[in-house]
Amino acid sequence: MPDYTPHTDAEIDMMLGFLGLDSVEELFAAIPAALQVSGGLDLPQGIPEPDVAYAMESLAKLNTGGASSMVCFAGAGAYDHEIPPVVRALGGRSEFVTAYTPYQPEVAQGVLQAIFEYQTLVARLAGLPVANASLYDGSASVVEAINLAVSASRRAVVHLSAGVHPHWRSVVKTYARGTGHTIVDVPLVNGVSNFDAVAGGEAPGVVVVGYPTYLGTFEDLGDVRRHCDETGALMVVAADPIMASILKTPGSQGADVVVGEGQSLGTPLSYGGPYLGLFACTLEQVRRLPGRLVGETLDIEGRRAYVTTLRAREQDIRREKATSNVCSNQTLMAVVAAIQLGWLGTHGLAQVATRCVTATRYLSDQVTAIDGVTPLLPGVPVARDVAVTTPLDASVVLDRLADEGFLGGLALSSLTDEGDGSVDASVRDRTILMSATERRTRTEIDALAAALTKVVSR
Amino acid sequence: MPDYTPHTDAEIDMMLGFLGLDSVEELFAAIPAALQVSGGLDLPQGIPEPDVAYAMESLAKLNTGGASSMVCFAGAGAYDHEIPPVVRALGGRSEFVTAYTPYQPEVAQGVLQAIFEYQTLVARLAGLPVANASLYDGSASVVEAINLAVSASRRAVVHLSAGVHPHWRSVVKTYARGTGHTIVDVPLVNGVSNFDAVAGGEAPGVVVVGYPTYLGTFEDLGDVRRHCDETGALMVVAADPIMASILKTPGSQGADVVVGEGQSLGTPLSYGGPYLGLFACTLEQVRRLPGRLVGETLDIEGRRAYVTTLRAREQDIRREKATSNVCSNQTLMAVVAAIQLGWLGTHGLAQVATRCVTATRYLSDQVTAIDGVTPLLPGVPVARDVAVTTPLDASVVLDRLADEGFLGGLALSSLTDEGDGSVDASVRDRTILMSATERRTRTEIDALAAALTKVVSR
Amino acid sequence: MNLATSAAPGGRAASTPLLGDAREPTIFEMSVPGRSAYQLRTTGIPERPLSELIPSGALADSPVPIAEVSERDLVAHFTRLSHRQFSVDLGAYPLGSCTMKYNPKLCDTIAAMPGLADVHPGAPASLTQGWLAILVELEESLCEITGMAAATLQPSAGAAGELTGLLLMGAYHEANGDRRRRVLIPDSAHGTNPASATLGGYDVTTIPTDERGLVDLDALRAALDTDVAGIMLTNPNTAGMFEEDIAEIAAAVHEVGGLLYYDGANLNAILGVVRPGDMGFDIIHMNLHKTFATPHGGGGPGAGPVAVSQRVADFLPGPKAARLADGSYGWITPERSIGRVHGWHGNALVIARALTYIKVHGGDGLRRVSERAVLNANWLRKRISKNFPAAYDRMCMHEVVVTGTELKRQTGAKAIDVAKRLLEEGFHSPTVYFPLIIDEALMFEPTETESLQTLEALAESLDRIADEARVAPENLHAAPRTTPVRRVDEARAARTLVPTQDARIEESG
Amino acid sequence: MNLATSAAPGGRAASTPLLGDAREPTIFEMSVPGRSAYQLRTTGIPERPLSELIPSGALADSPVPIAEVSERDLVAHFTRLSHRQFSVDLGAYPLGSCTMKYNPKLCDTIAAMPGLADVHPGAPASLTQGWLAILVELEESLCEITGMAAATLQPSAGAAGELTGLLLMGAYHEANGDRRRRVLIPDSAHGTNPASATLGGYDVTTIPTDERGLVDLDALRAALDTDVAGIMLTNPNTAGMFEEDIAEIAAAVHEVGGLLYYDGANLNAILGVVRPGDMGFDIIHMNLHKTFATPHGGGGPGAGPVAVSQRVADFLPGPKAARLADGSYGWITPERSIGRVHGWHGNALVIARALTYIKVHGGDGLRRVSERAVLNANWLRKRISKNFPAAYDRMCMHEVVVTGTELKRQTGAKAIDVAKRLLEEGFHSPTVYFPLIIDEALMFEPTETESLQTLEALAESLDRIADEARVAPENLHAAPRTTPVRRVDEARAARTLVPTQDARIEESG
Ligand SMILES: Cc1ncc(COP(=O)(O)O)c(C=O)c1O
Ligand SMILES: Cc1ncc(COP(=O)(O)O)c(C=O)c1O
Repeated sequence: MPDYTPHTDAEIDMMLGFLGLDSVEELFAAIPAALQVSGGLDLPQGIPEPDVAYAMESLAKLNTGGASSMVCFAGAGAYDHEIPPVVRALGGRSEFVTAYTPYQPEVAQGVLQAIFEYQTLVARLAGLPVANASLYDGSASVVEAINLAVSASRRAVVHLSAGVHPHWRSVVKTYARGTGHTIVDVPLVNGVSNFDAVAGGEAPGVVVVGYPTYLGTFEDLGDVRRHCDETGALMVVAADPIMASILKTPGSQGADVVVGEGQSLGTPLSYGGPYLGLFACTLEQVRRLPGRLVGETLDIEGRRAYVTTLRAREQDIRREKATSNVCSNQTLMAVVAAIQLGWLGTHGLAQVATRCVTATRYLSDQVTAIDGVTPLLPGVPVARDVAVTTPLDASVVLDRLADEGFLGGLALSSLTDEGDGSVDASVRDRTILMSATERRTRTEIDALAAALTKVVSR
Repeated sequence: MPDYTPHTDAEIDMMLGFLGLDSVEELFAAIPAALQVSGGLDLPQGIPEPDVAYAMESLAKLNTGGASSMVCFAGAGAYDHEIPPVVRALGGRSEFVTAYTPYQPEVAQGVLQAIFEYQTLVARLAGLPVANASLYDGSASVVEAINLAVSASRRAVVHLSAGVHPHWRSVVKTYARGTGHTIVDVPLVNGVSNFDAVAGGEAPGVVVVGYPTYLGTFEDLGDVRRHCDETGALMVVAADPIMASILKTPGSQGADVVVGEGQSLGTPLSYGGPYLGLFACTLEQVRRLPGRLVGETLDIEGRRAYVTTLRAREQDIRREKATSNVCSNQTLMAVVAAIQLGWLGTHGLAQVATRCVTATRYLSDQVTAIDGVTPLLPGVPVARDVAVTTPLDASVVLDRLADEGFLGGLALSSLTDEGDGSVDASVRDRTILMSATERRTRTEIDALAAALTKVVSR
Repeated sequence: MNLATSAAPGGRAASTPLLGDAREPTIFEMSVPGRSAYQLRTTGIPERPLSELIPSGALADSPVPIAEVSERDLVAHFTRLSHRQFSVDLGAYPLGSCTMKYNPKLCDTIAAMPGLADVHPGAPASLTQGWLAILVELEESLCEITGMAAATLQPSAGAAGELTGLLLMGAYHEANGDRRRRVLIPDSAHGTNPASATLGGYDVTTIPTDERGLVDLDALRAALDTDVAGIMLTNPNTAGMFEEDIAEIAAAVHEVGGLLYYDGANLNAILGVVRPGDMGFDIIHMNLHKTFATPHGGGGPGAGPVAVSQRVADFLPGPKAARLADGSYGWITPERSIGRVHGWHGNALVIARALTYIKVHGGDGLRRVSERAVLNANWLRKRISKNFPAAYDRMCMHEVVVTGTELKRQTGAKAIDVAKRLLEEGFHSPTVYFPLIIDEALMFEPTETESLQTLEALAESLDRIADEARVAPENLHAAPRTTPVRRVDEARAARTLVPTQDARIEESG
Repeated sequence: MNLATSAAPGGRAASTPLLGDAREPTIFEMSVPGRSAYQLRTTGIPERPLSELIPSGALADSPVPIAEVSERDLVAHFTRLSHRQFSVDLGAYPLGSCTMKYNPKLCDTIAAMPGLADVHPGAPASLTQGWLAILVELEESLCEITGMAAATLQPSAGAAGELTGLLLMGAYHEANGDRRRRVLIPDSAHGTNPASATLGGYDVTTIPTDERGLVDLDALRAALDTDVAGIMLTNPNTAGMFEEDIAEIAAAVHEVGGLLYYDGANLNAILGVVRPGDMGFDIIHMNLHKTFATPHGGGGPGAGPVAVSQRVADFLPGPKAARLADGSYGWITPERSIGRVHGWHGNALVIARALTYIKVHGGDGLRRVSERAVLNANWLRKRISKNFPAAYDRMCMHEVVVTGTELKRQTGAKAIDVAKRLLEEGFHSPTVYFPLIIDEALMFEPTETESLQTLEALAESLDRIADEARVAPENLHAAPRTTPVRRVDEARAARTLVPTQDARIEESG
């Protein structure tokens, strides 16, 4: 049974001989015999690659809801964007794919420079001077931003807006079990954080808002900054990188830390991962930055060179005093993001953003024209995502739309917990979060609206 | 409308200004105005890449007979072999894909060395000392072999066995319109060339046989060599490279030139092209070799290096006196063949060959066990392909098998002309050429047999 | 010419090492206003001014500047960058603690299948039965491999798994009404362990390593009390040694009510040989990217599933994929779940790769992987011991830490010099100066996919380097000399921080 | 150690230019008996001894030796070889007459789609309607682009197209009861033209080029008689000049009953600007790999469709894909077809790429391609004219031939020295010493995908080289110095022919 090891029997014998051993088993002599596995692992027999490919393909076929088989109107932080063959080809180059952390910069200028370009782009989108080399995903970036801000403000109370993605809020709360931070939920009113609702409590060290919120609405970042200034908190903005290209940057509006989910920048939907955690901050906070940072420098001959820098923040040097525990990050996705952004360019990215806005609005207009279907937040401008309420249970509606070939969006009830401060409890079960990217056509949207009309009139 | 040119309007103006021109049209001033296209080409408007991808995918979906949708029992010189992800990944590396003929060896050692390795492998399979860097396909290789042999023997009569692929024989005849060679068809009797049938004619300068024949039968190469010796002809063997790995090499049995179709060596079915023409010959004939040849040498510092050699045979140097007119060949397929053979290795290739033989035999046994289905050549050993005769018209049988999800083989009537010397006219319309590669499973073959039983008993 | 000649021409390939020079412009330097590469689908959706759709205060005056390049220049740039990057696919990468094995290309193909890659993570279970089956099958396989009862696949990497594990530890104790504040960690541990412990809310007590290279059992016993939530161990540890006293350690920790956490980064040593669960561990994270052959992507992504024993299972993050009573797959949340640790379900495509790898190998094949990884490490250990003696000179597991102390004393050549000089020989450097407890540490992990010939060539290179250190140490200090750049000025990078193109432009402007 | 240290270790990356050394072992040197990489499907087909199935005389005693390597070493070997190869994706490749433009990656994706790549060429028309539609649509597009009536897609490359065209010429005359033995070919023509003419059964009469760089009209007229089957022209010709007298030429050739053959290798100059059919040509081959963006694959594959005017259409090779009366697609064979010129239907995947490219561009886009190709060539022509004057100093088309005569006279530096030195500058060399009629020819074809900045950098490099030739000509003779190997001994390669590994082993053994 061939595998990926090169050892021939003769070589194994030769190697054992060199070590003075009689058998491979003797290599494990240090392991108490009583603990060793006897009789082998209870796993299916290994099978050749083509058989495995066939098995995995068979499983893949059961994923009938994939964006290549159904028209995708699901968003909520994970979007069906165009990823052109050129980005796939470049991002798949094995030098990028099969390297590891650039510990030896002399032979890692490829990844280092790509990350330097990525950092530049993330910093520009954030409107801040520094970005790191990536974190796991949007949720991890929010967690790290809170940790940074608590450390900077020396106050462990976090005002967490309900406009932040519900899953990310869950993750924040999970991790707060360890750090002990106090997470205070800030409800939304008409899609905007209502800080009055949490006034009077302990002053926050951190305020976190979504931009746009996960419901597609717009916070007034000036107001958020004022709330921060009043309380002395750091301002953390969880921004969508596509929308960021056409909006005023959070940095220019006072954000101290900007985070986000970078999946939209060239990474496929991937059933949720690997994604890409974006992270940018002010220069003041750079020594608290989590994760890796690439900086430009010179080599001993004066050639421009790149290297990971300010390493003293990191776990391998600072151990229990590190700014974060992150080691492996999502470098490949960051490299891909640099490539995808290079492909889009200034105007392409703005074009994608504009199309997402107009397509989502067109979608919203078409479906809310259906009898019984209304916007969750009538009259509130939304972009990127839009929540619509139907007369039926959302999951029933989505199931029926699936029968017609549409992944019609996500049920708010599947995203949020009961009592979530972002949505009125009375409509939560009947609300669907939808999104249309630059890939959605008018024909597709019109067809969805027609299908939805049928579904709700049944 | 973005395309692949980098020119901005400002740059175009700048460039025109540098040239002292006012408009792009003036670039074409040398072309008589009366001849110039007016009103543009009558082609559809250009459309963006994703739209084109969609259009091409839609067309691809109409190819319901593809090996990824139907179980493929078609062979006849084009086979459904395993091409593993590793071979696709390496063969797709853009350095190999986007280079051209290694005119500057200092920056083309990659392709040159890969071709050197390919030549070594082809030469070994042929049992001859020299192989070239590839020709277009099997048919082109036969044509070139005949040209070489006519030039060497100085006799323009060609004994062309009916065991050679029928399409290749057609191609030979088409090209003979130019060279004026006399092509004499040698019929098969029981799957073996019957040279007696052509005895008495002008002595041939070339004898060409298939090995195995396109019907899967085995010539006695010793007999062929004797026929050549008697007539002073050069012996050309069109060999299958997969079978070659387990058979005595044609070279060791006296072949002067060995050619073949290399598609089986890592190239997908590709609806017939690009494929790979294999070509090997004796050292005596090397100065008559068509196409490119890579040789090993040294650079000025004594490092091992590769370069195209004996270039004086080629059209760019010798023009009308060249050994061939070939310029672009199928280098990428040759590089891929070297990779695929490296992946298979000695034992893997032999294993593939063995499996093809046993699977085709198992297939033959199963289908000829069906009432009314008989081997075209009862009792004659076959490998690679097998011809079976059914009670019905072959294309009707194949259509019905397609309904059951099988590409059941090729109708001999679609491959051969009437009166073809390889098959008895009375059964030609009812005969199917089938093949089972190493990818065919017992389950698949049994299912085909079941389907065929149904079809012929209807 | 009015042409800005400072603009970096995309079509000039001089930065390719193939052509011997070494500078590649940044994509920003190649940018020319008005150029573009993107092409988007025709949608037919009516255009509307953004000002009608977006609150006016929010809209920027002009889009954020990215770069404006042609597709051709984009391709040239990133292809050339790729030529400036060492990788497993180019040669041996014996970077200890990282398991830089060859990763089958099959896994890339699987991860790229539209039926896996194009699936939205929020699609309902009914439309993603294939994915759920993959998650369940991998969970079950990992439990069998580790001897555990249940697992979460959410954590994105090893460190995330550690933190998850520590939160589980906390939840477990809390459920017992127990608040414990200390976690024990050996001094040889990877930096992520103490960093995670801090984030998990614990104080770290460091346990020294004894002269065998193992946990000092007495020190451990002395540190144990009922304030100890648990211990984090890597076994084999980062010195490549198997903690032979693991049964005693487990008993001692369990006796005070603590849990044992297994840092599974080194799982490649023991597949099918010994299982953490059988050793007495309660919680383990695995680095799928190391053991189960996900390529490392230049620094990530990975995946760090956490498997646990029965008594911790109820606390696992949720939702979790599960086989339901009717045979279909769905999502369940463990009763006392600590909550989500990932925005969705974890690094799903990495998970699919790992399952692919496990399916090809089966149980026997996985054991063979470990056998050969250990065989390679030991062969190398012995082969290079003359110049580079192992820190602990006896049988090691899948990696070996050697020390350059003696070489440095004799010649002045430091571990880093050896590492840099080795690059010129065609090998990636080992991990240097880790674990911290070993002086002039060079940590080699050859992995099972390197051949004896490669190991021999590596050993010969090391011999050559050691000889050279004796006669011409300046060669080592000067190394590497053949790479696209030579030693970089790390101090300058930290002193004059240039983290973006814009920082540079400001600086020089 | 009993280990054969001469065996080449697969894991050693020293041959990567990234690491500055330059030797890559062959795969045979890396081979170790017993090693393997292949994995085949489980089939369940009963094994049987080959001796039962194959005539005993035919069976070999042992399989033909290939190489025995692990997947890991296979990957390392070919990845390293790829690093030793210049390509369009790395930088500008202004190789005249070859149209080395950037090829969109989209075309690779299309060509890899299972619905195209996995289709057996013998599958019946009913199961391959998509493919037939592609063939028909490309034929129609090419006819519109060239102004012709019908085409065959069978020829595999330009040269095969030429020969096909010449056979068509013969068939046409023959059908008119005419046997003509001569074909006229300008002295500037590509070598394939005369070589094809010979294979087509013709004697070649060479027509000189006049001082304008065009066909010498008087000489042409003098050569014409009723034994002339036709003339083969490239227009623009290989000197990059448009044959302005084409109408006169066409009239003269047609007058004696000859046909005009158009070598379409240079079609990139005239897309949407002028059509060969409108110029009076009867037969044209196209190099899809040049004009319609198939990557050149290190030397191939290409595709060389031949389009013809109405009066030649009946002779085209068959079978041909066609739209049938019922709207479906099927195969037809032209009435007086010369027969097949390909084993199947031509290089189908190249055809699919070309159609993809044409669909993206549309008519306007194709014209833009030519405009910009011609603009680039002329800009470069003028920009470098001081040191490298054009052979014919007026407006050129998509490529320009410059001459190094003066430079050689002044400095001794030859065209080849300039070409080799240019490699060090990060550019592929132009075509040298072609066309043969121009002394010290350097033929630059920048193509439309290179930017002004790249052209300027190329020009600066050429200036630098010319300056260097004057002060330090030895630098040029010594070039290239930074490549994986330096100038190779071509004479030795021909003298001591080593075309295979086995030839080498015998030699040194
Ligand atoms: C021993 C050990 N533990 C933990 C980790 C952290 O794993 P990750 O990088 O996946 O976060 C590593 C990674 O290098 C490691 O080697
Ligand atoms: C002018 C000209 N004609 C014909 C050819 C032959 O084309 P191919 O290489 O496709 O056979 C070429 C190719 O280089 C060419 O440049």
